[in-house]
Amino acid sequence: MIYNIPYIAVVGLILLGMYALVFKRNLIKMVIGITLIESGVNMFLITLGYRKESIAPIYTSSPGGIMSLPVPQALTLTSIVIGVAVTALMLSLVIHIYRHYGSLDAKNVRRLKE
Amino acid sequence: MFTIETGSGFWNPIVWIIAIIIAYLLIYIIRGFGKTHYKKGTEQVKSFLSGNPEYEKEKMQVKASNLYWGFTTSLKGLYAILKKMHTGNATDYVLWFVVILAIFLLIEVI
Amino acid sequence: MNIPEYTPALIVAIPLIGAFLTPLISRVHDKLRNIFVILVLVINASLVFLLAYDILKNGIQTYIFGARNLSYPIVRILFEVDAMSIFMAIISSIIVLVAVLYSWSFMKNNTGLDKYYTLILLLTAGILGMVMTGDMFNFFVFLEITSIASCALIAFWTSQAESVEAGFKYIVISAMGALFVLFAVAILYGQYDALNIAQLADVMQYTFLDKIALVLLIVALAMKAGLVPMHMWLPDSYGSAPSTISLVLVGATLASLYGVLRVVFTLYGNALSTIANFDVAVNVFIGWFIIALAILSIIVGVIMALIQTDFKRLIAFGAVAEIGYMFLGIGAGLAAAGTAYGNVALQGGIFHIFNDALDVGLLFLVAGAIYYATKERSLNSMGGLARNMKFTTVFFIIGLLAVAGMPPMNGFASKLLIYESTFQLNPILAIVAILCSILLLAMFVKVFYSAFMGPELPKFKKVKEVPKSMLFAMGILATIIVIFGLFPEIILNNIVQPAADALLGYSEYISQVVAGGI
Amino acid sequence: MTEMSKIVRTITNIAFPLSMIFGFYVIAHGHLTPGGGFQGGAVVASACAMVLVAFGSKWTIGKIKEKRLSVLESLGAIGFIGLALLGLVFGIAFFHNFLVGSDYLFGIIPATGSGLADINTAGVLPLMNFAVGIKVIAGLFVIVLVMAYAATSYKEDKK
Repeated sequence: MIYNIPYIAVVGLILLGMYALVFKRNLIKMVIGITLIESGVNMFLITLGYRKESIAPIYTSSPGGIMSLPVPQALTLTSIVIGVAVTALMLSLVIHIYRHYGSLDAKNVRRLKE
Repeated sequence: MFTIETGSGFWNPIVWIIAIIIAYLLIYIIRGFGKTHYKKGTEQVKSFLSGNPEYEKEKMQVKASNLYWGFTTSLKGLYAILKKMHTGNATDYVLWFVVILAIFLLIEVI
Repeated sequence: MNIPEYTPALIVAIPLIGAFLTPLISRVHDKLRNIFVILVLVINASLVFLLAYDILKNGIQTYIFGARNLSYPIVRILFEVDAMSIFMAIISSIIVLVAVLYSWSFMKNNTGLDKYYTLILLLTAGILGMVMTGDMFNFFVFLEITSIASCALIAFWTSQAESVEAGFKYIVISAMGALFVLFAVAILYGQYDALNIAQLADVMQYTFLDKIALVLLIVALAMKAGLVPMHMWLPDSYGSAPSTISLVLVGATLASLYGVLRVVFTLYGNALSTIANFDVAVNVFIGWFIIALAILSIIVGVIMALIQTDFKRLIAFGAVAEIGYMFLGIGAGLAAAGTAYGNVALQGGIFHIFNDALDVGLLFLVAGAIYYATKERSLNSMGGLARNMKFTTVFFIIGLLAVAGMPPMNGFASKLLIYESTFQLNPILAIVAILCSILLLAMFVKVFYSAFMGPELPKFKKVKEVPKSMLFAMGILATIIVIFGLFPEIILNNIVQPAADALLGYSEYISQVVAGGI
Repeated sequence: MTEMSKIVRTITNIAFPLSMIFGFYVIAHGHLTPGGGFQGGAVVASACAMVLVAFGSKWTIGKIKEKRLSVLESLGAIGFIGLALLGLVFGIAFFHNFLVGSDYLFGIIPATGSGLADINTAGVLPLMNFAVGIKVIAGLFVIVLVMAYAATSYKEDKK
């Protein structure tokens, strides 16, 4: 059971992110929702690479013993880097939207419809 | 080189082009039977609007949103639904994704 | 003729290097930068064509990054280019080249063009990487590169509120979609300890988790391809971006469509064809689900397009309908996998990918030309433009006939394949498809009438034909459309048929990487 | 953003060099310890962001031109891909690590297993880390700088 807690947290984070995306109308909160989903997925990747009682995969003066898998950590790093770019882009667009519309409510930001 | 087989039929653009050329020839021949006493710059050229005076040319242009008026009016109910669907709200876009994901999961997993 | 084995890597590396050299060259001279970008893309396109020639002759090419041979277990990133990948690469390299030629005059008066060209080259690298990679995680990375670059390009005219809004909607949708793709990749990785598509396909068991991963991948990628009812971002972003970007975005959308194809036919190809659920095979389920959404796309696309007044938004809804046709062909190919007409449907769907990119792309360029000449977006305030813009009118007629599937343009050839094969699957599908094709024609006739026909409006008296570079770019697309329409068999047999065979022959794809696989 | 109080500015002056050094340490030891180009670059960029917060965006944009940072970012990216291409030229494949085992820079192959680290290892990886580090420093800093400047100028426009 105790080993399932990270997976429960993953699902919880993703659901929370989806909740923020679907039900929150503030654009900043939508950005937060995306980052929540992202952290959920990253956590899932990290959890996949962990083995019981393993140490970080660094050879430099390591105490020995089994190491956790480094590949998911590399994947997570890549995903974090991409996430930074996406978040920065979204926030700068939010700044522009606020300039044009004077509001951050998704209900008001819909000149394009029908 | 030109023919594609579809399994139950075929398509050849050259045959089609020959048919079009023949059709245009026929049209040209039929046009030759037409009346020849057409004169430019007389009353003949003016359009007939049940005796009403003709508007300026710019006002005669039917605007794009008035085209297919009959079609859009008869499908008013459908358009009301579709317009309601396209809210333009970013959260609704995500909602549609979640809905389709849920439906597909149900179909696929069960 | 032998081409170097590292050509696949160069095809992605050259646009990347070009992208980062562009800001430096831009400081020297503006014209030099434009020439440089065009040169980079021409070199890249010729490499793509050389690689295509090689692949169609000698079969699948793999390229391993960082080493000569694969060591097991596979941790290296590799590119695996088969006929389908190179088919998509040809489409996107043509599209991007045309878009850049068109930008020369179209974007001339804008500032920040160094960033514009950098982003276009990045987008090219992303699209080409997406279609050529043989690694699921790498696919995700290129997907994100594509979405970030295209989002920044959609919002390029930041002074217009609509562009920024469309950019935000696009990035929300694509960031979320990409994260779900990553989630699915993680599920697959957790089960099979592999990221390589071929290796994953070899060991795929189709367990419960695999089903979830399949659903996540298909739905997320279908959303990025613009399938109804997840299409709403598409008219927004196509309609508000600069015309050249709309054209390149068509390529990005089609790359996502390629993702769906790759996942269904290659990654899950082995699993779907061997495992039957109840008494109906699983691929029939998925095929019919895709068909249902595709029919919905076609109907909603044309019906919504009929009432649009914004020129580019109208074309964008037309593009939604076109995407529906492609998915119809693909879904029919999946639902009737193994039969003769199933193969024809798949061929039709794949052929239509190329035709859609050309036709819709040409229409977007025409819309851009009208915007350039008149600064008008709304169809309501246009009229009589044919008098002053003769070439543009001709190009619009060609695009109109092609997109509506009128013979003898290229759109007809692919649509005929789809009609005839879906008729054998279920006649109703073919009837709906043909009816909607007529509506498509009707809606573009409306555009033709209201924009080009009618009396000359006084405010357009001084309108001139667009500059030569824009006409040249439109001319390229129009020429390809006419050639494809006149010689459909050559295209079908030489490019489309190998692509369809590559999709169906998943075992060959797998055996390239996994020695002794199925 | 406007200038903050003198206390904040003084502390920033003290903390800025330290965090810069730490960031460069993380970049330089990317092939030995956790971290690398991106992480170290993020540390350095956050140090720069601290200066931005303490001294205000107008002062900072007067000191550092946004265009220079863009050029730096391009150089970092070109360095990364250029190193990958050199792998093709000198080695056998794109991204091939051609420096490992050679007598030049970073060429030593360390013994397998746990032990003390040697910085003169790992071939092109440290060089790539430097390239990525430059790109990330410039990229992240330019994002923060432009955002802060845009927000400030918007406020002034409204006034």
